Amino acid sequence: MAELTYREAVAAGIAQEMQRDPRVVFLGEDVASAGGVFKTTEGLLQKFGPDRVRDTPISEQAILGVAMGAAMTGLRPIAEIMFSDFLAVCWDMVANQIAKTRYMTNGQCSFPLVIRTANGAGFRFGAQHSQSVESWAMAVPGLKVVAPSTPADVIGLLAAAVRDPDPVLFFEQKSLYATKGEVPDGEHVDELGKAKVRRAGEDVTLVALGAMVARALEAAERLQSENGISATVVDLRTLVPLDTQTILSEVKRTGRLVTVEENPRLCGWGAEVASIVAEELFYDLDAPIVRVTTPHAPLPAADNLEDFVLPSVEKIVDRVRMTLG
Amino acid sequence: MAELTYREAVAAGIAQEMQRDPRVVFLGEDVASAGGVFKTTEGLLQKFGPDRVRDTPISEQAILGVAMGAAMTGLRPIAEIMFSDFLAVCWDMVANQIAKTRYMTNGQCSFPLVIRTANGAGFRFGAQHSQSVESWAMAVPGLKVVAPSTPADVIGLLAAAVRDPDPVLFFEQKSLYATKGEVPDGEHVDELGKAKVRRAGEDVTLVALGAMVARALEAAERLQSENGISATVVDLRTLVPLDTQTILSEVKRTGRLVTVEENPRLCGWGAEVASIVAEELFYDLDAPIVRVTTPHAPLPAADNLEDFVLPSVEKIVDRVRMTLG
Amino acid sequence: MTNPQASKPKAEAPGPKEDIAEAIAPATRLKLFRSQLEIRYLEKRAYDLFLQNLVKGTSHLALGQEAVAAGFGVAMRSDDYTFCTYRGHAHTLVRGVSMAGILGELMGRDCGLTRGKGGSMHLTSVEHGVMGSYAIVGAHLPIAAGAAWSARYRGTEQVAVCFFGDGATNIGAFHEALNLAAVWKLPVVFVCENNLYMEYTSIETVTAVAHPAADRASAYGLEPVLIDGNDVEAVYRIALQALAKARRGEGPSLIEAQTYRHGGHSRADPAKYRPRKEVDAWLARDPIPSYRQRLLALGFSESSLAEIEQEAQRAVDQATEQAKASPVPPTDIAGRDVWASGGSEWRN
Amino acid sequence: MTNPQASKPKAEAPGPKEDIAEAIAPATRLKLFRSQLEIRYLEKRAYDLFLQNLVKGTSHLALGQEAVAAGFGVAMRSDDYTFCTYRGHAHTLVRGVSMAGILGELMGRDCGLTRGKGGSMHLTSVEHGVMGSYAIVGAHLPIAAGAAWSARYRGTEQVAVCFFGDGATNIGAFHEALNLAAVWKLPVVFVCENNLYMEYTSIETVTAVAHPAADRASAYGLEPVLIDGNDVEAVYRIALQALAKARRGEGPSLIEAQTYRHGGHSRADPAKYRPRKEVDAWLARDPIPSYRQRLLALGFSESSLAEIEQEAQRAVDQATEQAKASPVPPTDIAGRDVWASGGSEWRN
Ligand SMILES: Cc1ncc(C[n+]2csc(CCOP(=O)(O)OP(=O)(O)O)c2C)c(N)n1
Ligand SMILES: Cc1ncc(C[n+]2csc(CCOP(=O)(O)OP(=O)(O)O)c2C)c(N)n1
Ligand SMILES: [Mg+2]
Ligand SMILES: [Mg+2]
Repeated sequence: MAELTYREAVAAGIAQEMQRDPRVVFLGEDVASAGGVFKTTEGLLQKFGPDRVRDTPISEQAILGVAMGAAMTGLRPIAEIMFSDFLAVCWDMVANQIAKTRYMTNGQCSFPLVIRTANGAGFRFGAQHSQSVESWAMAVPGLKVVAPSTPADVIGLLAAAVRDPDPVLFFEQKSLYATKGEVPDGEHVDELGKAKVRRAGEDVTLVALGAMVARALEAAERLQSENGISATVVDLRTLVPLDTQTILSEVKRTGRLVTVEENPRLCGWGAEVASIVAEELFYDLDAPIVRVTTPHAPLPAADNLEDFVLPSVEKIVDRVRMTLG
Repeated sequence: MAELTYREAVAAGIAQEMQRDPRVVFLGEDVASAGGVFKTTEGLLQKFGPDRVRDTPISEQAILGVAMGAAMTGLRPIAEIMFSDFLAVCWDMVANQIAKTRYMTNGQCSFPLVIRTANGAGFRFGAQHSQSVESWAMAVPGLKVVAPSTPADVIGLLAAAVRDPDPVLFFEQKSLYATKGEVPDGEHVDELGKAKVRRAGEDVTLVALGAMVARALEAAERLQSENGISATVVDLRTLVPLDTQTILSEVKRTGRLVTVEENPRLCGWGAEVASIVAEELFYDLDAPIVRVTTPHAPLPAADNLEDFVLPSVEKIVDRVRMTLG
Repeated sequence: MTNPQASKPKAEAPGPKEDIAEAIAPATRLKLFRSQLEIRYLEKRAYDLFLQNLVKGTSHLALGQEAVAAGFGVAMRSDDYTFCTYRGHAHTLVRGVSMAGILGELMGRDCGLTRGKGGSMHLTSVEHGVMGSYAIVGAHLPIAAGAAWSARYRGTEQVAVCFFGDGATNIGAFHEALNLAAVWKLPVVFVCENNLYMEYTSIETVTAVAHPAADRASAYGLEPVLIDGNDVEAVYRIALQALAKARRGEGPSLIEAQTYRHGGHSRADPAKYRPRKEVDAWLARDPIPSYRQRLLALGFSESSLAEIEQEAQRAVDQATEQAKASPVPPTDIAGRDVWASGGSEWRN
Repeated sequence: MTNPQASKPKAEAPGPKEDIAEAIAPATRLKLFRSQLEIRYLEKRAYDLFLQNLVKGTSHLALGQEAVAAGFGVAMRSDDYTFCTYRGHAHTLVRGVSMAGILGELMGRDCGLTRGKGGSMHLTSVEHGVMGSYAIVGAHLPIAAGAAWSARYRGTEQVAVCFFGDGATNIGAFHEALNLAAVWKLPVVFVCENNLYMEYTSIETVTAVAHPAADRASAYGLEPVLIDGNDVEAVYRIALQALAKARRGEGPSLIEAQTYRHGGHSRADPAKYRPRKEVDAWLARDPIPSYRQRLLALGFSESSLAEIEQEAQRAVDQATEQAKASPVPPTDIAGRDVWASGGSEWRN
């Protein structure tokens, strides 16, 4: 077991897959010579050469269009969209082209491609560089959606995404890039569509994603020590396919659900999870379903304001306490 | 009271507002000389001249960018995006620029603009021309979201949208264009953020939008006559601001909620409504919350396939019956 | 009909043009003739079927523009890629796709190319290199560039040919695709069919330059290429040139073919926005009768041409019957093929 | 220093250029000098504050590029509109915006232009015509065109000036904005500051033409304009021309100003990807010392220039103190101004 940062795990995961499969190519802005603006792709150009690791112009529609065309003709591209906010400038490629063309062609074409992107807040970058938009992707049929919370998951889920025959949106939470964690030695491949119970508890289930997993865990510790409340924490890891089995079995056991979402409130993934639980576990619930989200507003840049709006450990703790009356 | 089609109501609504306020200008593809590809804007060029009614190139980013720049400097533009699917090609303008700039500038700029678009299925146009994407807009803080279901609401809500100081996404359900309805004589202005109870009932609340309102009403009639089930039908009319008062009071009264959504399942507006009700009316609910949606898949083109996937009156009736055990 | 001759059809304004070259083989000429006829008859049939309410949804015909698809179709290698628009029946057919597959798709029948799932705007036949029809203007230009990138990476010498309209030259994806394809020297041929109109609006009223594609070529370091898109041999020659250039690794081409659609934008459109004189002038330049004339002048026999006409018509008739006889697709396929697994499950 | 002279600085490659013209008034020259200095000192201070961990988030300095903002700032009418990028401190300052408002914004203080809500990438001061700074490359080009449309519609003769980088010329929004502005003949001036790099990648490696803006002008029916962006008077003159043209109703201009940033792309970037020789060559062409030299040669006194330098420095010092003294914004503003009502409610 080596310890890597989440940032290093990105390059390690890409390298593992490029090594294995010559069809894997990688493109994006500043990803080759510069090693990525988040330094997530350092060394890849040196290792795999300029035919496989390519800098592009600032042309997000072209980046994803080219990835799509390459995927449908035999390659397995990984495309980087520098900040997830910029998915908006190429949303047609994501939502209308890549997501739908397999279906529209009745399965004649495959789109084994991965779109990696830096997601989320925490750097005081303001409203156009801090969004969590994984729910945008979840709302579009035909996309798989992944959001790892640990370095090991970065490698394992990235490998699974690259090997998956369908298009995967891979959300790297930028506030996690500097975090460290153990990663398995040798090749590491995980599975899409499996949530992980990061902490087992009895009284309430917290369902979280990305950077919110650590906060949910910290909240759970506080609840335990301060209130004797025992919380399960589920790390969703993938939104599509959604591991409803794990969600339902944990919520059934605990009778209570709190989602912890970095995204703004309306139509976030937590709403979907809530609607599933409200339908399928109606008779097992002991309390209202609660969602902790960023307020439904753009993100402010100033440090105190940004900290104020994101779901904090305090906020999570408070809301869970309320749920338990 | 005159009878107009939903289609005619669009031109009538735009004309009413252009007549009233010289700051209102209108632009889009084929909207001027041709009167719109759905014939929703016929006669406007003749009435208001080429300075106020403008054909554009196929440049959706420019259409919305120009509308935004004009709005922030004193005009009140109405921009047409021909099919709502094409919002994807200008999603950055919608989600990152228009929605956020008031907030980012601490209120220095206002964006009194309306983006009209033809939304939804029913014409066998296939996956890239049939989507219901109002939930995409709902997920973005800073946008108001309107989706009328009758000709009168087209005029009244369009007028309210044009007069609103904030950006409004105005979804015209294209399957409704040919439908007819009474509209008030003289100037007609409605209010954003108010749902309407289209049918009052006691046993279950159906919450619907756009073209699904008529289906929910038909389902309610069938339930009444075939099963003696009395259903309330709420027409949301606006998603943002969301009339939670009406939703909550109706669901509280009936104890049951079924949403009827044309959009694909994941993260649809019904999920948000469900999550609100699951939190705030937990102790008033008598049955699981059920969502009737289009399956989470792209839309097929063939007529029998398209009919098969859209929420039908039968499907709604079935699901409501199940809810009532 | 003997010596090849280095013709330079670049930057040629459309106009009557006789004896453009002698180098095209007789068999190829007949192919060019046949291909145009097949498109013409198939599209006319599609229109008839629409009038009979058998074509559901929309459809966008290319009547009058046959020469572009035909010229390229005959020039392309069988493993080259085609990317087309909603107005893509012609470009699909010329790659050898079955007429019944096309008509069946328009009619929403099970024999359709995608069993009715895609519809008329999304004709696709990967086994024939038709990598899809795209209904959002401009999107397929970068996608075609990607296929070209892949071909070069895999060392196959395949070329991607991407057809689009004049209106598509004003959308952002056009710009991004052209620049990237030029910088990466990709084997892709961008073919702009300038039929003077977008949907109902004339291109000149919304475009800053007279030739929406050719006048932009220099912005991507490319040579301007403007051809008579109603002259099937001019199209064929330029296609050969551009394909060869791409195969030699010399990068993309951007070709503007001037042409005209005889009918409306889509089945809903009576096309009244076009001046009668303009329509008449272009009808007089119909690519098919003029090519027939030329072939006769070149010594092809009336009977050989008539035979081709009859064969093409028979093929369309047969395909029509086949498509009419096909059932509608079973509804269970509506939930299939979202994923490579064949299904559409989003949960476990 | 007397007679105006019809200079034609178009299509001039950068290079040393003496006595470019005699027409600029002494007071204007001093303004151009002062404006550049204010930018320089302010941006240097921003960098110091970042080193002291007082500037939070990111920031993108334009050290070395001062002449472009200064030349335009002095040439613009007070009611003209500015649209700039994340690298927009300079363009904001030259419109008369307070230094404390800018530094405060960078530091996340309540005195910031948007009280910390926008941050360094979104400086805005509507009262000074600064209609925002946009952090998604290319987006503000169509927005600026819209402001220009509005100005013309309202009959105000205002012009919108839109600044962006070389990298922005490859994104779709650039293309759409330029075409629409040209077709509608809008009073907008597009200013591309070509500093040779995007973030860490050199523009020439990803662009099909040598001059990413100038070589594209003809694609929009515009004249190519290439100027030395380190020569503040060249910038000033071209700005006057383009603004006048726009006000006369003759439509947009696209100007490529060649320049260089002295530092990295953003505060995180040591800019090691640039060859030392290239950096040195451009440092030797620093717009400020060279303009100082020119002013001395033109007869301005050393003391008059030194006084301006001192004043500029003092202004920056004062603004720094003011911003440091400002409290952080109250957290309740985080929920304000989503809507014109002042609030952020999405439900009733
Ligand atoms: C992004 C986008 N905007 C608008 C449309 C609607 N639309 C479909 S075809 C068309 C006209 C296209 O004109 P052109 O590119 O000249 O092709 P043609 O139809 O003439 O072959 C338009 C505006 C679309 N499909 N996609
Ligand atoms: C659409 C989009 N893609 C990528 C980025 C990330 N990004 C920010 S600045 C920048 C480089 C811009 O280069 P240029 O236009 O030359 O301007 P400069 O920074 O040199 O002033 C990039 C790639 C972005 N903000 N928006
Ligand atoms: Mg056309
Ligand atoms: Mg630059």
